[in-house]
Amino acid sequence: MLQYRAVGTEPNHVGTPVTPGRGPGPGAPGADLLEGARTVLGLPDSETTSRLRAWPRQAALDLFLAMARLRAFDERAVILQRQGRIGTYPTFYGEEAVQAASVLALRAEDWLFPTYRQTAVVTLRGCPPLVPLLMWRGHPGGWHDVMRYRVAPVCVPVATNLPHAVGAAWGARLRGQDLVALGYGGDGATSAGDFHEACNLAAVVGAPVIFLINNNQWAISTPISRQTKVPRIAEKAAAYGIPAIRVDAFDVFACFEAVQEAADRARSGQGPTLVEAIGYRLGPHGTADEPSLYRDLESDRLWDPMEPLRRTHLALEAAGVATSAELDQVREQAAAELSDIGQAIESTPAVAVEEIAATVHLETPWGLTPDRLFEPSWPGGGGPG
Amino acid sequence: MLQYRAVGTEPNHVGTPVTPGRGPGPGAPGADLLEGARTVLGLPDSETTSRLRAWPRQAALDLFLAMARLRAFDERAVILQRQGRIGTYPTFYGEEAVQAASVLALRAEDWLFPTYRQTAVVTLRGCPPLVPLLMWRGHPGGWHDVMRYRVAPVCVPVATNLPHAVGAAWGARLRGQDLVALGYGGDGATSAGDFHEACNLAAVVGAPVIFLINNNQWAISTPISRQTKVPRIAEKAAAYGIPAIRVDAFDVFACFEAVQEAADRARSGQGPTLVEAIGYRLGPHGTADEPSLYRDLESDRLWDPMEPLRRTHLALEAAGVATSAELDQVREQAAAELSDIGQAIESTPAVAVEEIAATVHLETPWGLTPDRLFEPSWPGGGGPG
Amino acid sequence: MSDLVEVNMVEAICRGLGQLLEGDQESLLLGEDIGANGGVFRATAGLRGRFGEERVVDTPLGEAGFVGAAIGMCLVGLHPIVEIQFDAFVYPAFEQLISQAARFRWRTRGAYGLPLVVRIPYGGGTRAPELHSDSPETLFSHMPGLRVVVPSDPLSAGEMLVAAAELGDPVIFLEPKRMYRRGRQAVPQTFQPADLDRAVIRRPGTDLTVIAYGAMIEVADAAAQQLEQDGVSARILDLRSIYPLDRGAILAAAEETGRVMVVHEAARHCGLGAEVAALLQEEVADRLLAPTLRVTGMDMPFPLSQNEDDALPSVGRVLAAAHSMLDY
Amino acid sequence: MSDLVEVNMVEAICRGLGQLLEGDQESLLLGEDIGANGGVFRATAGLRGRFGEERVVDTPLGEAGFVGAAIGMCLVGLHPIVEIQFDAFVYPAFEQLISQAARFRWRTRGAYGLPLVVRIPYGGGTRAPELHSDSPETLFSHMPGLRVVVPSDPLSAGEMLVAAAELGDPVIFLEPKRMYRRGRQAVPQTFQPADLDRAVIRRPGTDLTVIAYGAMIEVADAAAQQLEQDGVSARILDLRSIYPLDRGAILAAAEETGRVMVVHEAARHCGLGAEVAALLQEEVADRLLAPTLRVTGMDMPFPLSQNEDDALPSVGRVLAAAHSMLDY
Ligand SMILES: Cc1ncc(C[n+]2csc(CCOP(=O)(O)OP(=O)(O)O)c2C)c(N)n1
Ligand SMILES: Cc1ncc(C[n+]2csc(CCOP(=O)(O)OP(=O)(O)O)c2C)c(N)n1
Ligand SMILES: [Mg+2]
Ligand SMILES: [Mg+2]
Repeated sequence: MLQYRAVGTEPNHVGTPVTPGRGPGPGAPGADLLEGARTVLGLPDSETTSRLRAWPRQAALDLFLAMARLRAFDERAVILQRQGRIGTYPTFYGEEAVQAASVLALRAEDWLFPTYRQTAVVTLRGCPPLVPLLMWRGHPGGWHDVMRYRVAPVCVPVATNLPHAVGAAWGARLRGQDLVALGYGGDGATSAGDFHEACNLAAVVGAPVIFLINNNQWAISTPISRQTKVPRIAEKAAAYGIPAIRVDAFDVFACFEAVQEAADRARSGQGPTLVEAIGYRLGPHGTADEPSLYRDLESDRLWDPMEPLRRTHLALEAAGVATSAELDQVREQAAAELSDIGQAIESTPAVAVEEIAATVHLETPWGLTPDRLFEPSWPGGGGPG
Repeated sequence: MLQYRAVGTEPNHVGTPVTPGRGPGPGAPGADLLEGARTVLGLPDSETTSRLRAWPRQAALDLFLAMARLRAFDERAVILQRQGRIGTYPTFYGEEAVQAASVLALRAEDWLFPTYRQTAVVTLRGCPPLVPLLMWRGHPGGWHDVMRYRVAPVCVPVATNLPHAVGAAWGARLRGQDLVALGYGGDGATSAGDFHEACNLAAVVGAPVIFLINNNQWAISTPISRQTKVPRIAEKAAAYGIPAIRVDAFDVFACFEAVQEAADRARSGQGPTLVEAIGYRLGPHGTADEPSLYRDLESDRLWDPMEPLRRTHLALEAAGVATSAELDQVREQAAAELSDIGQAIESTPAVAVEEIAATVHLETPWGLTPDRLFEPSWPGGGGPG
Repeated sequence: MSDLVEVNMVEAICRGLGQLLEGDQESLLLGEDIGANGGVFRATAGLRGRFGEERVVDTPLGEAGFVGAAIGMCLVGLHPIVEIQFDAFVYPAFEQLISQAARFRWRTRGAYGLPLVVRIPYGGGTRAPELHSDSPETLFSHMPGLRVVVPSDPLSAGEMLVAAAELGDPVIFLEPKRMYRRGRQAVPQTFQPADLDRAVIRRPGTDLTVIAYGAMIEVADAAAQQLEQDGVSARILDLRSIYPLDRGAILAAAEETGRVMVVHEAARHCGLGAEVAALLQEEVADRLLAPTLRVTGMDMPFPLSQNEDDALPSVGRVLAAAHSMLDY
Repeated sequence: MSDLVEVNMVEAICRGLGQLLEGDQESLLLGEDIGANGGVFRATAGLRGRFGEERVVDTPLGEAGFVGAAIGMCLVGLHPIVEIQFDAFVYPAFEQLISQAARFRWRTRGAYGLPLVVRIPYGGGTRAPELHSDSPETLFSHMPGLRVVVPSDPLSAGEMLVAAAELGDPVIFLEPKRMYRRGRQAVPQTFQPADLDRAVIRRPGTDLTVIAYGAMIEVADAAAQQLEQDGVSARILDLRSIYPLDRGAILAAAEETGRVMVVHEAARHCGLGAEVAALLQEEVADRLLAPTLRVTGMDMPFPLSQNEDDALPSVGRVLAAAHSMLDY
């Protein structure tokens, strides 16, 4: 049976090696959705090269570094999961481009509203990777400092974070703060009522919010064809009077430009934008998922040329922005940042439940104080054992 | 201060009399939404006349009778409310055309899913008007026989009925039953998550359902401009891949054709349709509402020419389909059907709460049996007083 | 006494909201039809005119959307006060409240709370249509992380509202709509924040205690008056906070009166009456002279208006329970 | 014994679903990822292959939408069985369940019920991420109109599932996911419907009764074994039905053992333990040898996995409560 790539090998090779390139292999499922999507890396070689040469070199390298950090995090997380050091983990392998771009295209004061699939974006705001890894370990140290990084707590229920993003953006405008908010969602999330209410409200009040919909064409085992009749998610924006941008999700430069354009609109008072990043889920839904049950791994592999790290690497190299060795070094640097992470996880002391109970309310109610947390003081000779 | 029309006078006169006509008066708020909407009564006189002459006379008169019945019900209900015989009541004055058309364009076996604003449509399926009036009296006799009339219980929460309509339609198709389902909603309802989930699901599974959205441009005090950036609700259908029809809500003939077309599509396996009936809420939200707080009654009155009973009356008369006297007689007949209704309401015996408690579950649990309904049998000398 | 003003409950709430908008530039109101219309109960009447449409905001429909947005607003320093139009219409926002608002402080390890108030006119007795008379307090108090409070008269409504807005954690503020216009009370021009942790003894008494809240205080009071004529001294403890409970006041009632009953409109099964009965068992079983009884709503949908009086706890049922306890 | 087969709970559920699909042509399954994927817990594994995609239906996301659609399906004669992927994801469908499904028979004056089953894998103990470990039973049992049941082992899961599907009213079928693969049990090839009204004595006992359900039966059993070594005979009453309660079995336990405790994962405040304690007060207070105690989840969000064992009722806490009652 086909397997997804081993951790640390890329792209998603199984047998036949594939070459990173301008687009997915011929016949790749859902590749037609990429038509009309903005791209830099998908242009003819010479155009890509001239576009990349026009980028400030440091900005391009920063994007690559951000992607490399995300990849290093993701690979490490998968290993940690297999080692039993963290619990079930939703890999974002293949989403590094859009995620890195979304953070770097915004300012430090802008708000991000991640889902379970963007747990590492907070690291691009300076949060130690240990924190999100502790989240997947089920350790309360996994909750990052929301106000410091302006990244909301990871939102597990699908689409429930999107109204929050609207409220933050709208509220900031009401308070005269110059900031935008970005809410992440998947193709599946667009089917949920909260997506709808968020988009409608944002449009009506003109909230400076960006809905970044990562259309990876799958919601666990549910293909986009079974999720919506309108697989070009951007088309849904018109129902709210929201402009939309379609962009190649595996193209960090195009994604950067798309988010930046949306942010510019928001900042200049033009309200919300929906950015549809068109990609394909290159890996399983998460470590507990078994995609061979529901999709054809052979044809999935036709998307391997789009794997964003290698694709970006080759394009930057071809454009002469950086040498292959320089880029490899960035990758190594990113991986090195995590070298002691397994140890750091293990050595993070457990938190007593009494301490957690004291974090629920500003003033801890009597039922949650240490003396009563397990049970009220019982009559008779008993009491907590 | 301006008042809404006195019950029994129409159209919605206050001072200046207005003439029923092809369209709302110049400058009527939101009249631009009618542009492009299908209409029969809004055509140039000669065309309307020829269209109406082409209608089977009985069908046209049936539609008029249905409208007359709805109007008679609505007027009586408002009086009954003022008399204190029923409670707060959401008048549907002005919606008779689209409501009558929606019922008559479908077959008896098709399912209807009404909201609080369509409580009388069940009477067009043969249910005695006493039943919905008892509902507004807060009497359990107000629950009609759902299976007999194929009309779902009135749904109070906005948009919550729409997924039901989808399920009924979809389920019928799965069972090989040749029927369609129609769910009613307002412009406000389209902002709710349930509208979105219903439309998306219907499209994906190809359910033979009709979403009949009565865009009366107000949700209580909230104007459509504050409800959505896309006041042409039909445009929202594209987000789901659902075709839409825009129709003049005050035009019973155009509404009939629109619903029939949607039903034909559904029956022939082409899935859902959204029918947007564009109108204007001619009256208050309900008897407890005070529109002068939030809208300009003077300019509202520019919509009076569209009042559907009189408009239809004049058109049928002009086309020679019926004489004015014949049409008046239909109105009188409809009103006469309700002549004893106040008495009937008063003389409907109360239902004991013990009896109601026995209707919650198939097998009544012990806590709901008469001996325990008020309290469990208490110790000591007490017990239910 | 020129600094007092006679108001009913809905006016008190309106004044409290005005006071908050006046005193706290970061506060704002969100909800359906609260602007020009002043709310379907007129709880925000006149506020749009005074504070403008950016502070008294009519939202589109979609309770999940605007409750969710209010959560987001808190993150950028606003203090939103949301109106849910009627009790049963809070359910679409249930996930936003339970899985999101309730968990924000916990998700920040205690560091940040959401200064969010969700006002919900609730309960029966107003002859309203279906799903306009629900009592959802148990839902919000069972699922952890929210404060749930209920005032019972104009003064407590104003004082508790002001306190809720200052609390710094999300508060479900349940307004017994049956009491909105049930009489006036002299209240100060400016409300002082109530101590939300404290239940209040509405009537002193030594023979038994009726624990109630919201509109049931009135019922309890009528019963207590009758009991007094029979020589029975009934204490009325107005809980005010449904979560957390004022444990001290409840235990004191049991210890001092020996008999406790709980009255609420919400369904009986797993309602607040059950919680009080269980708490008394655990803590002061040996001080009870009679079992704790419950006079509650029925375990069925709240009846349409013709039968609502049957389902609402009545003076008669409170008296019956009192006698059952006294005769035990 | 060839007609018996050894299965774990999730297999029993899968077999039960297969049996229903086989025997009732109007039944069908709806949910996220239940088709080719067989459900995230594999509770529908293989059923798509056997029954096709019109009977094992992958829905788009949107719990309100597909639970609402299931309600509509009932009207045209289908018998939908809905899977909610994880406990906390039922909240978006809360209104559809509480305000719609729960009221359908009542809205038809008793004439028509919805033959709807909503399966919800629930509860903690599986080291899952946030919001994958909630215990929502109280919500559905407090709000009237629904049946709420919880099996505790493979056999009861199969038998109760089959019974729920035949009931003719909506049933919230809570599956203690921690028990899904916790061991095998011999079950018949074809499940006979259980009597959903009846609690079951899992262990006879005379000195005290532990009332529990779902995954807590295992905890209660471990505690009872230890108590037995101390010469204490503990009865375990597996409630199975959260609403309605088996009043007879609960009162009998109180009368026959004199001491009752309740164990559940859900939060304490207004949980089922409160209901049982209150019921015993009302009905058999004079037969109790000790106060009714509760060993429950905490009034806080269910902790992330590192701390979940702290929050789940433990054998130690059950023992402590038992000794407290015995020493009373
Ligand atoms: C309300 C809700 N229902 C169900 C789930 C379970 N679930 C987790 S991820 C997922 C699929 C989401 O798909 P998509 O939005 O496309 O995002 P992706 O996982 O592909 O990034 C589902 C159904 C959930 N998290 N929330
Ligand atoms: C979920 C929900 N929230 C709020 C309400 C209160 N409410 C009743 S009618 C209404 C406005 C609905 O407007 P629209 O959908 O346009 O229908 P219309 O009344 O104009 O026919 C509102 C907000 C409700 N019924 N349901
Ligand atoms: Mg996806
Ligand atoms: Mg409307």
